[in-house]
Amino acid sequence: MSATEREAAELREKSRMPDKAQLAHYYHQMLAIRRMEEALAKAYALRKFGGFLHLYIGQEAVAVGALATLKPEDYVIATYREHAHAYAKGMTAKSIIAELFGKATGCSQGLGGSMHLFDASKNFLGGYGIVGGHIPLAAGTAFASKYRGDGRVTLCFFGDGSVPQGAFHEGVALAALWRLPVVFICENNLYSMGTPLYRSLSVSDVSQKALAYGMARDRFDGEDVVRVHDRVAEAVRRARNESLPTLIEIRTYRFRGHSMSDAGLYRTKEEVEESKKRDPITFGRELLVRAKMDEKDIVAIEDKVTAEIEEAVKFADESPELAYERLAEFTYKE
Amino acid sequence: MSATEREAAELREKSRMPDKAQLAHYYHQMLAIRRMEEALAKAYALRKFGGFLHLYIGQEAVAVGALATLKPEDYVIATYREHAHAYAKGMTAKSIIAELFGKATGCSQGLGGSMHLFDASKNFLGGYGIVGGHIPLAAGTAFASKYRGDGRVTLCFFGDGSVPQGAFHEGVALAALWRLPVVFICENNLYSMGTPLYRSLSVSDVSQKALAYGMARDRFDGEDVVRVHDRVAEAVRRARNESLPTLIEIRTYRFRGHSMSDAGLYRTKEEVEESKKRDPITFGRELLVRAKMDEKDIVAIEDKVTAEIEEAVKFADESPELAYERLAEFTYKE
Amino acid sequence: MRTVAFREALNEAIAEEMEKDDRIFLMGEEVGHYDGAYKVSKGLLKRFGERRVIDTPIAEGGFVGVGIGAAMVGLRPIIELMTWNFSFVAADQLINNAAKIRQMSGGQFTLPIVFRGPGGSAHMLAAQHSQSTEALWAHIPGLKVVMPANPKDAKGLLKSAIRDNNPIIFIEGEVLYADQGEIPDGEYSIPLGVAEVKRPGTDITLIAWSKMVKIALATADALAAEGIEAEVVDPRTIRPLDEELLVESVKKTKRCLIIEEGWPFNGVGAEIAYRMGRRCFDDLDAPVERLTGADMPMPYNHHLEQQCIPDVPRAVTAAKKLLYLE
Amino acid sequence: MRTVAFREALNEAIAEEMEKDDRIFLMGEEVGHYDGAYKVSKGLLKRFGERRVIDTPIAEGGFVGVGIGAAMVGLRPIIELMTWNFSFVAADQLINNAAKIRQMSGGQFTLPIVFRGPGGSAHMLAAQHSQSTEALWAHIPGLKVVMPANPKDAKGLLKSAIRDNNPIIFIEGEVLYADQGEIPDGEYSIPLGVAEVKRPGTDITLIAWSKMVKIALATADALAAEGIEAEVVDPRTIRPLDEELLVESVKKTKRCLIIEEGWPFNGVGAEIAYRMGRRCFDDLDAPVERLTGADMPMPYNHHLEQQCIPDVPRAVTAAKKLLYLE
Ligand SMILES: Cc1ncc(C[n+]2csc(CCOP(=O)(O)OP(=O)(O)O)c2C)c(N)n1
Ligand SMILES: Cc1ncc(C[n+]2csc(CCOP(=O)(O)OP(=O)(O)O)c2C)c(N)n1
Ligand SMILES: [Mg+2]
Ligand SMILES: [Mg+2]
Repeated sequence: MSATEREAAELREKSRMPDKAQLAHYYHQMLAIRRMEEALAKAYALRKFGGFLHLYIGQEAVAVGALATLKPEDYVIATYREHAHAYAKGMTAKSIIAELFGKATGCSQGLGGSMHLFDASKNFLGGYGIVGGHIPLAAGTAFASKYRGDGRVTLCFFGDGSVPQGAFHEGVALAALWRLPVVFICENNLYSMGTPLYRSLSVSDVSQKALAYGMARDRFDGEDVVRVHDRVAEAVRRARNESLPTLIEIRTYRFRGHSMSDAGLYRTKEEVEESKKRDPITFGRELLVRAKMDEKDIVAIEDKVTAEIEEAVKFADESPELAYERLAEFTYKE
Repeated sequence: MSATEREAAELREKSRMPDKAQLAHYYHQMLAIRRMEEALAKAYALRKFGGFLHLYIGQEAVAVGALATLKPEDYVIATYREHAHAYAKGMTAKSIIAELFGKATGCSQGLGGSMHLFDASKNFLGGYGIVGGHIPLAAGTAFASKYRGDGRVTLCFFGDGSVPQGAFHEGVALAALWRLPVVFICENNLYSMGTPLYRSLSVSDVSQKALAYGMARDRFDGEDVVRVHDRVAEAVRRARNESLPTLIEIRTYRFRGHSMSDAGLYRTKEEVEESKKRDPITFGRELLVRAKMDEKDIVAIEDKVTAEIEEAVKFADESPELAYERLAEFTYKE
Repeated sequence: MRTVAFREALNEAIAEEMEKDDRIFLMGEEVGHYDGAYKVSKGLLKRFGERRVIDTPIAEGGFVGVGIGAAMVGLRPIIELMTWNFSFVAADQLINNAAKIRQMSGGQFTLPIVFRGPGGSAHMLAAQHSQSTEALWAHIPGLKVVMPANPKDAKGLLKSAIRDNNPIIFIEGEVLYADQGEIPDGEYSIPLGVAEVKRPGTDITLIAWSKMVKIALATADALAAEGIEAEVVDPRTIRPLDEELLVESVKKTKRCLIIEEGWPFNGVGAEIAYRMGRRCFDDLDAPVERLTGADMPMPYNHHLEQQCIPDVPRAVTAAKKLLYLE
Repeated sequence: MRTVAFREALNEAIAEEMEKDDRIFLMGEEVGHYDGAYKVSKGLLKRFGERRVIDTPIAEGGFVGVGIGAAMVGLRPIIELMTWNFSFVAADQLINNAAKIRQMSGGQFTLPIVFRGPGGSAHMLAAQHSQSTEALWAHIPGLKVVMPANPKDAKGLLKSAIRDNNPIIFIEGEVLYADQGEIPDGEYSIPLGVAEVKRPGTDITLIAWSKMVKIALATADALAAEGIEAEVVDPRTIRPLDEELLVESVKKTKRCLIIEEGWPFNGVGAEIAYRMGRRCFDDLDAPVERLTGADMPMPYNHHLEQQCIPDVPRAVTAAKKLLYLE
């Protein structure tokens, strides 16, 4: 590399590095998601609610970095492991925690729960419980955007486990065929429940699937929120400007079990501990330090997050439940 | 190319060229399939039977060449366009035509019809009417072979139209993951009903799908029965000896409509006529001529075929139908 | 009044609604360039263009899902299944997404979407291509199930279905497409959930829908020749079911025969029979009876096939048995 | 007699049959290395090895199809669906292949295959994870549907299912897995299609299966405290249905309440009610009644959820109403 080349690269790197406010925003979001889920885990242990609870802890940089590329009118759709995506799309911890507590003030009025967060006003199109089943829906919202010419982009999140599903194939293939403005993001955390990648996919590189569809692809590690943002931004740009889909594989790791009932015997303690060295939140804080944010300003963010989550839990605790009499109206629209 | 190289190539070419008896066998089979289907078309026009009738005319070299690679104990499974595969697997024109006539002497006792030919004794595992739905079954029979270590190979035929189906993806992916002894043969006749390939697949090279599964692949034109045999033989060998699946795309063309009710307005007359210049049966006869078979021996084959089909039609005509009272026993096994 | 074929009536309904509302599009296999496998969409591609009449690959789960996604964000898709036999590959989309998204989202997302296509047996199409699926879909809360019996109902009901804000399963009898019938000249629609007395009578109620209405009417004719006045009631919409009109008829005639093409076990007729048995317990002079399709996969052979589908002779016999005349 | 949990009873059935017959294998998501999502297959991988206990990717349509193909050529697969909620992505395989191949092939291929897994609601799993699917599968000729209510039935019925030569839908109540119950010490099996009187009585018949049997028994207890003797009959196999034993009971008690967790429209209870209404027309003192799950997708909120599932107080009320006591 020549001196000028190096200089240019550094410049690029710098211009790529977001400003302090943006980094603070990332940090706030990632930390709020982490604290929110920790609060949820605690409440679950106290039996404040039941059902499945799938924590996103360890993967926060993916949702936060990816969703930072979007405009408010863009669509996001995700799996049952979607607390983070909901929050990063602008939904409040209040409406999310209240939903998990089954309250009428929850984003889905307590009817959806952890796996089915929805917010029409934020264009968050929901969390879905059938592995792969929401992928064709993402092609559908992107189809609608193209149909209307509204310039919106759809971001669709799913796990490595949904790649073997027929719905993945059909949804992605239609998006490629019809050149729909959608970005498919596979959060490859190396396991689907207790099944390691090599027992569910014959080719471990998920992004390679894009070759079969003649689709743009990308693949990278997801612990750096800035990297996630920049790489996803490229795909979002491709969707928005060229109406072309992209398949992105982001390698990540969940620190906790698949759900609260998972003993996690399929991974070694060492593997999990090793992965924690790449904690996206530690890294996010490090970025603030590197950007020379004062320690006390960082702590201020952290305090704000603590207060935000505490307040949200209180709000959820004190919220009412929906009356059974009102239920029927949710099945059919008059 | 040096002289020795050229000599070696010629030798290879020669050793590749089957003997006269084998060529005669191919020609017999292809012609019998053609005549059988022509007889069926005629009977259909005379309303001797109803339902859908999907003719294979134009594609005969594929089924005949491919199935010639198999041992009797190997499994074959196909779509609703499967008269040829049934015949080439050793089923008689009698049992096939009788089936289409709905007779008790038909291979499926008149319960399956054109789309559901079955013959357990020939290891012909059926024709299926749901596009793509039989592909996982092929993975299943191959799974059974591997489970038992019986050394059998499964050949699975399907059209280009089934590639977008989820069942294709799931069946092929499992075969790749579990290294099953199966050969997936996509008979790409460029259309699924009235839909040309480019409106159903974003990548016109179907064999490219194999990349996504890390699977061996092949792709070639299917009008030459010898080529089909040799290339499929390679995949069968891979399945039998290495227990590895292959995805083969064979380019072909159906001379007739999708089914009898199809007016075929989506293809130009020129295109259809042009394709008939690559009639596998003309080519099969040509191979006999080149192999210096006497014209009268060739005609003898043709006469034999005519007699075979006439006799089969007569047999089917005169066969009885199943009694309604016996039907229930076919729903459940006691 | 004009006389049109069943398929034309459907075509008119789609065209008229598409004309008025750009949010409506038609999507499915062969709906465009091929003019529809059963020609229901004939001319629509030419008229509305490729943006609004969209040919799909053979991927029902995929494009049913695309329709659901599009409906969530405000479009009003009409999704054609080439036949309902192929809907099972999209069952998860219909059951777990279409039927549930409104409820799971706390009412935030409604799904104005019609899934339509031919259903029931035709002629020697064998087991995989001869299925009546209404009983399955009607089991699912969140879905509505509509099954017109003649051109007038077909057009009127399809218009209501397209304007409805819920996912609709619209099943067209495959053998009805060529049927001719009178339809009103101007704009009209028929509300969902409203049954119709197709022929008034006093002695026995025959309940039938879709192509079985023809069997019921012919049965009524045959019975009339013997002095028995059968009332033929067509629910038209399976779900929501117009229970009141059915009850009214059965309370009047005191006898009820349900004629349905589908399989018996947990069929639509079971639900109707249960409801009639319950609501008309003190009125019935005989138990509610059902004449259903045979309890087996459809055989290919034509004679066997015909014996698996309710027909007039068997319906007449069943009716007479109910009247203790046989 | 030994006391074992429902899941252990199932585990024993699988293990004992696998021990005897090498053609049997167990396949599904997490059945092997994870010991089963609900631990039904605990220890089986260790005992039988990876050849016979096979973990799959999340591709139900794919591995259900693999099972069908393997069964066609002589193996005897047990396919675990992690829950029946996920079976809809495999609906086409179950309906169009498993149920029809025997008939379409003119009886040449039989399918000795068991599809099993947990069904019904559990606790705040919301709409996509709380479904009773028995009504759907029982509609399909070619399939059998089995739903044990206690450990003894679970083991005995699963053994029969594994030995049966037809495709079996075997649905295990998700909330029953931890239930303890006595089972015979030695080898035994319970034939499919045979109902059982779970508690004899004279005044009213309560028909219930799977987890609803517990509700029915508790209801009978509550009624007994008021001097009403309810007979609880568990069909155990939904299809084929032991109609005779149900009829016998209803003819005796003259009153029938069906308690089912599933949705009402075309539910299994509709079929049973129709049959009882027909067979016991002259015996019934009141119309057959049903207490079913609410006609809506399951809500997440716990209190709402509980109100959507039949419970003892509502069953008692319904029973008394039938006895004209309320
Ligand atoms: C069709 C279907 N099959 C099975 C399940 C059960 N299940 C829920 S999550 C899960 C694992 C999914 O793993 P992955 O897609 O990698 O996502 P992750 O949980 O790692 O985020 C399974 C098997 C389901 N929900 N849907
Ligand atoms: C799931 C499903 N959808 C639709 C159909 C209707 N259909 C039957 S054949 C066919 C076209 C299939 O084309 P292709 O796979 O290329 O096979 P080819 O007919 O060319 O041999 C269609 C759409 C079906 N049988 N199954
Ligand atoms: Mg994962
Ligand atoms: Mg084709």
